[in-house]
Amino acid sequence: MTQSINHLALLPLYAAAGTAVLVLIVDLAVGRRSAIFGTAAAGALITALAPVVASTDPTLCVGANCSWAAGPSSALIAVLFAALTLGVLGLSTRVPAPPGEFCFLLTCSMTGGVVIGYAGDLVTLIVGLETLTLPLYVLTGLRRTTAGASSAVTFFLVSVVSTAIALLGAGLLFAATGALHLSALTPGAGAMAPLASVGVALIVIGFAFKVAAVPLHAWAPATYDGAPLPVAAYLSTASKLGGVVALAAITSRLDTGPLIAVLAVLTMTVGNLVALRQTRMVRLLAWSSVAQAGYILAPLVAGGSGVTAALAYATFFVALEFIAFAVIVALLPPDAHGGDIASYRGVARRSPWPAAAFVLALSGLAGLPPGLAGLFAKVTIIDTLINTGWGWLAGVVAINAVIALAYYIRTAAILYASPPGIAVADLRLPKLPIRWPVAASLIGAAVIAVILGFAPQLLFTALGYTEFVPLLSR
Amino acid sequence: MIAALPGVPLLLGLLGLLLSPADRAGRKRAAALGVTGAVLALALTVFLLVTTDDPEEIHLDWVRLGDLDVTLSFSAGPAALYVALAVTVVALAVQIYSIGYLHDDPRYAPYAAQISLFTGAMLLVVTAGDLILLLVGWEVMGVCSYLLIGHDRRLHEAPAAAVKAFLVTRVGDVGFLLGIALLGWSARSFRIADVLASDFGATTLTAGLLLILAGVAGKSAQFPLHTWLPDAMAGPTPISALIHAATMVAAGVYVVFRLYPLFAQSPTALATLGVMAAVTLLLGALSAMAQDDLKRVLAWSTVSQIGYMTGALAVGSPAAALFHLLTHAAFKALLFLAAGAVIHAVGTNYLSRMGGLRRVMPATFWSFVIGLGALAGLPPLAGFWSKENVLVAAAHATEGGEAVPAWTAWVVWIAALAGVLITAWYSTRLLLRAFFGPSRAYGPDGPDWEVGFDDARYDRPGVAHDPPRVMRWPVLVLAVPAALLGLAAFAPGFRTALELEQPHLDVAIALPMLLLVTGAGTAWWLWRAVPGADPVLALGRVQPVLANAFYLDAVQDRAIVRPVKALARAVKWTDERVVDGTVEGAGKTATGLGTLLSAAHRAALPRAAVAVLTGALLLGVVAAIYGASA
Amino acid sequence: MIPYVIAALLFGLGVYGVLRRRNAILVLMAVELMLNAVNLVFVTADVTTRGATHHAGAVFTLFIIVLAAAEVGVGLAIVLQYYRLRKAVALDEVQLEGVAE
Amino acid sequence: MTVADALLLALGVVAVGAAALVVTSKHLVRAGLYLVVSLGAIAGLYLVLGAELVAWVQVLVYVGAVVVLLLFAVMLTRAPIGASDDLDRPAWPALLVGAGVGLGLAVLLADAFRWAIFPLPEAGTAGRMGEQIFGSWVLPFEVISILLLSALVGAIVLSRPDIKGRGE
Amino acid sequence: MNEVLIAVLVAPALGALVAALLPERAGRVAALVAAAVTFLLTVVVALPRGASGPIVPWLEVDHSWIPALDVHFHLAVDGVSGPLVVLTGLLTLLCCAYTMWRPPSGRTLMALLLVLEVGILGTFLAFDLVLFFLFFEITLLPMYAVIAGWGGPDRRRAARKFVLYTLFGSVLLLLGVVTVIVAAGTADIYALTGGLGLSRTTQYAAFTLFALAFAVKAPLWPLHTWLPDAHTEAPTVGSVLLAGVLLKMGTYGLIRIGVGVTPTGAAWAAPVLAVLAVAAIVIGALICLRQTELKRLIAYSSVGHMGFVLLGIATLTVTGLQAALIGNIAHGVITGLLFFLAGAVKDRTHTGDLAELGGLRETAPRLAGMFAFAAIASLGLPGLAGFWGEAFAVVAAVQRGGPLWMTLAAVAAVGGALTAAYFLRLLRRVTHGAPVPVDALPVVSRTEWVAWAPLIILALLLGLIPSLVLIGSGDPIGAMTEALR
Repeated sequence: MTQSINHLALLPLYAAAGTAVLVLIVDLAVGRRSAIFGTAAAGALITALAPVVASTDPTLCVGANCSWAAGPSSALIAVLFAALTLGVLGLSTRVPAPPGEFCFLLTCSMTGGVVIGYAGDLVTLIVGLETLTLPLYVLTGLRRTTAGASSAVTFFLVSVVSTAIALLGAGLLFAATGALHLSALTPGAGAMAPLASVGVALIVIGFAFKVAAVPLHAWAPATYDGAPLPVAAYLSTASKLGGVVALAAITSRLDTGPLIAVLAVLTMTVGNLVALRQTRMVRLLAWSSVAQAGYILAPLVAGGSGVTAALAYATFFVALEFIAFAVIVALLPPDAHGGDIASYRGVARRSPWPAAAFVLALSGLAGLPPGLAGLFAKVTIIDTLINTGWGWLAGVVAINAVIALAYYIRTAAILYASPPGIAVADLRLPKLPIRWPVAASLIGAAVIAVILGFAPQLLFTALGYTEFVPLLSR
Repeated sequence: MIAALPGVPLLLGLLGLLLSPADRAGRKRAAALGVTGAVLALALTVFLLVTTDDPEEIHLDWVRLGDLDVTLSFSAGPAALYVALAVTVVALAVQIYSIGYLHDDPRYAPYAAQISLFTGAMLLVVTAGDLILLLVGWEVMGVCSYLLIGHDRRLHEAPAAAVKAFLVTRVGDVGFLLGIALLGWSARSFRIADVLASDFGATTLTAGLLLILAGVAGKSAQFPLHTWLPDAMAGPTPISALIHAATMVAAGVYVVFRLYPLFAQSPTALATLGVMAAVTLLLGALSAMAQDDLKRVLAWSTVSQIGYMTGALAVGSPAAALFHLLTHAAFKALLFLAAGAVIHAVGTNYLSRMGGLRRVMPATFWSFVIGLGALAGLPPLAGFWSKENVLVAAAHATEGGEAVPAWTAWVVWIAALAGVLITAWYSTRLLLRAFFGPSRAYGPDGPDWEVGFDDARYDRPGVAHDPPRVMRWPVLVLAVPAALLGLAAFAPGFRTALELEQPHLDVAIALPMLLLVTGAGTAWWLWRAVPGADPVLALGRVQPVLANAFYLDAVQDRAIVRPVKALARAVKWTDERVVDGTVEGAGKTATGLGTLLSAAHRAALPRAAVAVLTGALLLGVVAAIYGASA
Repeated sequence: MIPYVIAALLFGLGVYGVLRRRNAILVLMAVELMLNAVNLVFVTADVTTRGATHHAGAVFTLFIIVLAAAEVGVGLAIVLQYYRLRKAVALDEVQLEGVAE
Repeated sequence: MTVADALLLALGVVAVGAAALVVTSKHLVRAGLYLVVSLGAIAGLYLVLGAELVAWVQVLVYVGAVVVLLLFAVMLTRAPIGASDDLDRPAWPALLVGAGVGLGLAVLLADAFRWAIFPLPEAGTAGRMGEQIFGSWVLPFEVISILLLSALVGAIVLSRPDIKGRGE
Repeated sequence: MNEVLIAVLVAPALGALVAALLPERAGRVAALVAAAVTFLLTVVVALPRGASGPIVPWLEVDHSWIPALDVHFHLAVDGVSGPLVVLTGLLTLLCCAYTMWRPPSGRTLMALLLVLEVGILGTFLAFDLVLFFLFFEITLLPMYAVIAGWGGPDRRRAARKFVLYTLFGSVLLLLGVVTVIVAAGTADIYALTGGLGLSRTTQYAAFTLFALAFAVKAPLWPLHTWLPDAHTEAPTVGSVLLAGVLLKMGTYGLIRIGVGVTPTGAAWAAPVLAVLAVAAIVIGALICLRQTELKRLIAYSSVGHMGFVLLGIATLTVTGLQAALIGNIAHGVITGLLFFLAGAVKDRTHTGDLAELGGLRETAPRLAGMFAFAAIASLGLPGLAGFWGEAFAVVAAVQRGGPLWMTLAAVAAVGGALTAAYFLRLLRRVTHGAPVPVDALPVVSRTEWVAWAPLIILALLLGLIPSLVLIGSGDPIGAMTEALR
């Protein structure tokens, strides 16, 4: 009973894994930094294109259940992972690591991400998720400082524990229903019902760790702050996206509404409230991304009908969050790391364009114009929540948006404020050259965010969401 | 054509406001504009009076709100035109008079413009054929009154008086607006012709009319909204003559006259009006007895005289009211302008600082004699005829059979008779104190010129003398109607215009004449008995009560002003502490929660592990229960 | 049923160990206990259920073992790096907030 | 109670008992050795349950590799060989949560399966398992190879202090 | 011709972009030109045209934009929105002209004003619920930037309060909008007008959300407390736009969406709304009586005036709604003027404390004259613009009849008297009294004339010819309230 393999369908996986291997070979054979980065970037680009041309037929099937099954959003997810990897590569001009290993680990992680999007069974899903995460432990620990090591330890331990929880959940679910393929997942029957529901809950909790949902979030700020900035950018975008996709795979098939609702409410509220009190830039972004995870989780309460919204929101979010991190990378002096928010005072005068991009990102994260992408993201999830009868959760999201604006706007305003005692007009800051890969990433991300802002339908179409369907009125 | 009557002065007034206030040329231009406006208005009025026999009417659509039409309607019957004539004549006199009176005032230009505006607004009230349009004129008058009262920058009580005048009338206007709204809505139209023709329910009608009466009381200084008028004397004297004696205060009377067909259907409204009139009449007269300020005597007498007009309306004789309105406009404008001349000459308002002016200011003295005589109702001066009409109408109404209840007529009649007595008394006192006896201008410490009591003057007055020509002529011109207007009652054209009855002198005039003589005689006797002393001292302990006008100002202050201020303070406190406090509190709570939560995260890794696993455990338990129940 | 209970107890002990232990290596050991408990569940489930695929639980177990091995490898590397920098392996000192650079 | 049950019970007692010692022992090295015992007992359980290959892999990978790694780590971090008192932190939260998880799961599973008797399946020999893995689970197998590779590279990057990033 | 609707949004947006990119001097000129062009376009847009039916707009464009969210780029203009559109164009132009010759950073400020204009115009023109919400939101951040960048000493706090409070309102709007869309299956405002197809409960829920959202923006007591802080700290042009048109988005929304889309809900909540509106009138006036800061006082007066507008809306009669419309415009013109003048007074005396002001009619007679004019217009003098809205809100309440509405009408009218009280107190403090020294600028500069004269003329003109505003509004409003009759 050998499985038939449709290699055309597996193209994205081949591209991603091939990139990783190729990077390793180039590192060994050539060893030049530019060659390695070039290879990785080209590979990521090809990986980004692969899902577009790949066949969407499922393959590696056992009966009706397939391990590799392209859903409506699989291609988009793969593209996103590849694009984020590309962007992070662009930001990584100053990463304190051997380039070969760095690029290899990053592309390995990308491979994991691509797999998650297509995974058709729990084994593949969890292995993919681990492939996404495991290289990140290493990348986080790349800064050989106490903070770096601490953050790696934190990330690693919490991650391992949550993996164990997820695995236990999978085990219980398997014990209760005997199913490992996503398409075969069913809620347990009879005496097995509690077992199955605990299993599902544990899987959700274990995956929720990846998106840094409260109460599984504590690692995130410390880890982001300790990791090199590009890695932090990757963690808060790609890693989070992986978690969302994995969660969506489960929640779209099994009813987890109340659990997700609890997680979502806790996540957005705690994230926003704590973010109010942050004084360091990276930590602020970290907490804000915790809160954003709450918004992403929210539409998942609606099960299958919420997946599109969650993925759409996640897409808007990663674009904007990436811009924010890219701006920090662009604005930083060579030896600083994140730094106090106060140290960004008046930066807009020195670097108007990155500052403008930062405003775009933060306003988008807050869900306000000019960050139209963020606005539509919020509209999308509120649309879905109300459409599926979760009005109260929409209310919580709305209130949280208000709290969130408080710190977003404070942070954005700092960039335009004058330092104490100096009039803005007299402010003379040294010009900082921005390296071209950083600039390219930033511009690319900003262009994407703007395009998505004005034409969000592009994204919705990619997610297979072409027409608004009111559910309640029926 | 009618529309131009208010339109021209309004336009010229607006133009005048644009003039630069400071420079010399601006002053000339301002004077020219002001006088031109008044002359044009007067010419138009005369032209209309002469040429039109039928009431001229104009209807233009103005604006439509929902199913309510507001129209630009003008209508001017002969009666309205006579009122307009009074207005324009007095306005012209005042404009000319002011050129001299304010000859060294740097803010003359806006002053003149505001008079023009006022004239236009008053003419608008007179000619308006739509309640909303009438309201426009009504309120613009109020604003002009406010601006002009507060004109004198050195008089520290002037701004307060201006505010008071506007606010008290505005309180009345609350009722006026509501009344108009009620009547207009019930009639589905604001056109006066439609409103008069429409059929109201008794309750609606009475409610609407009572509300309108509130506005009338405010504008015409009727009890209990009369308190502003004496204070309004802080304005320049020509303004007192025009606005606070001759025209604006009579506008209330005119409005009741205009809506009289409605009032005639509502005995309750008429009874209210009657009681109001009686109280005001006596209150004004009594208060006038004890004032030391020349202008305040005249102001209280105005209050009292308007009481006669409203009384006449209450007892069913709008014609008498209108007639008295016209004569009063003449003699009271005369009195004020003459008083202005006195004040201009001696530099003080206080009777206790005058005396003996008869010799140095003969023209002014004779003007005063005519004006006061008319005021007291001395035959054959104008006031005699018009007041006689009121008394006759009241006496007639006491016999019943009219719309108004007989008891109201009795009240009005008795009050009016008492008023004759008192008016004669204080008129005599005024004349004697100001023009007879020795001069009291020099106190023990030399000339007693007090800055701040001669409005509109920036240099010390010299020796008292008759006013310059530009001020004298208006006074003299006004003396003519003050003396002779009463005889117009014998002119048939005038009589039919006002629907006045043929005057007939019979025994009924004996009683008022007797009272008049008694009043004047008593005053004279008291003055003679103790030379140099104020006759009012004879009243003893009643005198301060009268001088303070029964302390109604204090009552108003305690009962309304202070509570409102206290309420405002409380509301502001609530708004800042409770309403805004809630908002700020919400923000603070969020920040506090954030601090708390971030403190909770300032911990070592194991705490995180505990949190993760505890969370998993709890959520797992919940899920188990949920799964079991599902 | 007996293996399930054993697995449950093992997992509980693992949790206890993770929370109780201060030494990073001991914590890793406790994590291994948790993973083994999971494995036991899977293997037992092969017996108690008849899934669509035979021996799926056992296969999953194999994957988990490999996964665990990989994680232990990387994890120990991280712990060792931490040790090199801090000369300690006590997790209490790993602060989540306010790390001074 | 069948023989299998008795075996399961006995091995289970050993596994749990050793595990308890792992998490309570005051000797670092001894804890490692107890772990070996516990894992070995679990391997025994796998055998009884018919998962032959899994049992052998367990012995090879866990006992052979993982534990050895752990013990090396103990040595590399220069941990004391004898008893040490600073290994633990206050017990009550751990006890509470640990007991809660353990007992909760036990109750849950026990409630689900009661005393149902299940026939033991045919033994999962290496051949059958291989068939399974390469028949049904090719994809995760491929992916996990990438995972292992990255773990390898990662461990090397972290462990070799001589590889320094150029940016620093 | 319909494309003018798009042009009217594109012109200021382009202007802002160009102004931001060009150097200071050229940027200002570009911004001013853009503002002028936009104003002309708004006039073109809002020229009354004969419409073929009661709810057929004068101009309309409709393109599908985001099918997944059922968002259409649907713009239209009719008699309800037309005057507001022109007012927006005018005030922005005046503010830009005012900023033109005032350093520093005028370019950025003007660019922000133009962005604000895009949002405001969009709000008035949008005929798709989501689009409306989007434009509603566009105004938030630019206004924040205007306050926080060019405001007074406590500007940050005030700006933050403004933006958070109003965002609170607009998220409620989003909830309401989505509730309606989900229930009705369309976001087209014209299709929804009359509340067709919405169940009673949906309407109640949606109207509650709408009312709260717009009440924050309008603002309606007790949701007003952001306004005084924002006005006190905002720069002159910020205050002018804020009071002049930004608040109108709230009342316009309440008419167009609150009443138009959910009439049953509106009818259900009308008494509450009316009571709050009257409370706002009286409370606003009382607070003004005790207020000691010039701009704060004017801000609180806005609370009172908007109370009249909301009272008009709450009556749900055509008269009341039309009164609300003209009240909107009048308040925009007059309060805009007042803020300009208050800014000028503060420029010259460097204080806004009423206790420290006085005698302006001697030191700066022109300014004092205009100030008095604006104050008198604001207190609702008949013949000036402010009268119609206030008087006819009262008339409309009388029209509703019954003890409640009669009481409300009476209290509102008393509130009108109180309004007079505090404005006269203000004039007494500022223009009368002992003079305080003023700066070297007692004369009114040409820039100021340019900015103020149109408003003065409009205040008079609208008072004399209210039909300018109301001419095309009867039919659409009639259609909105159709469901209530």
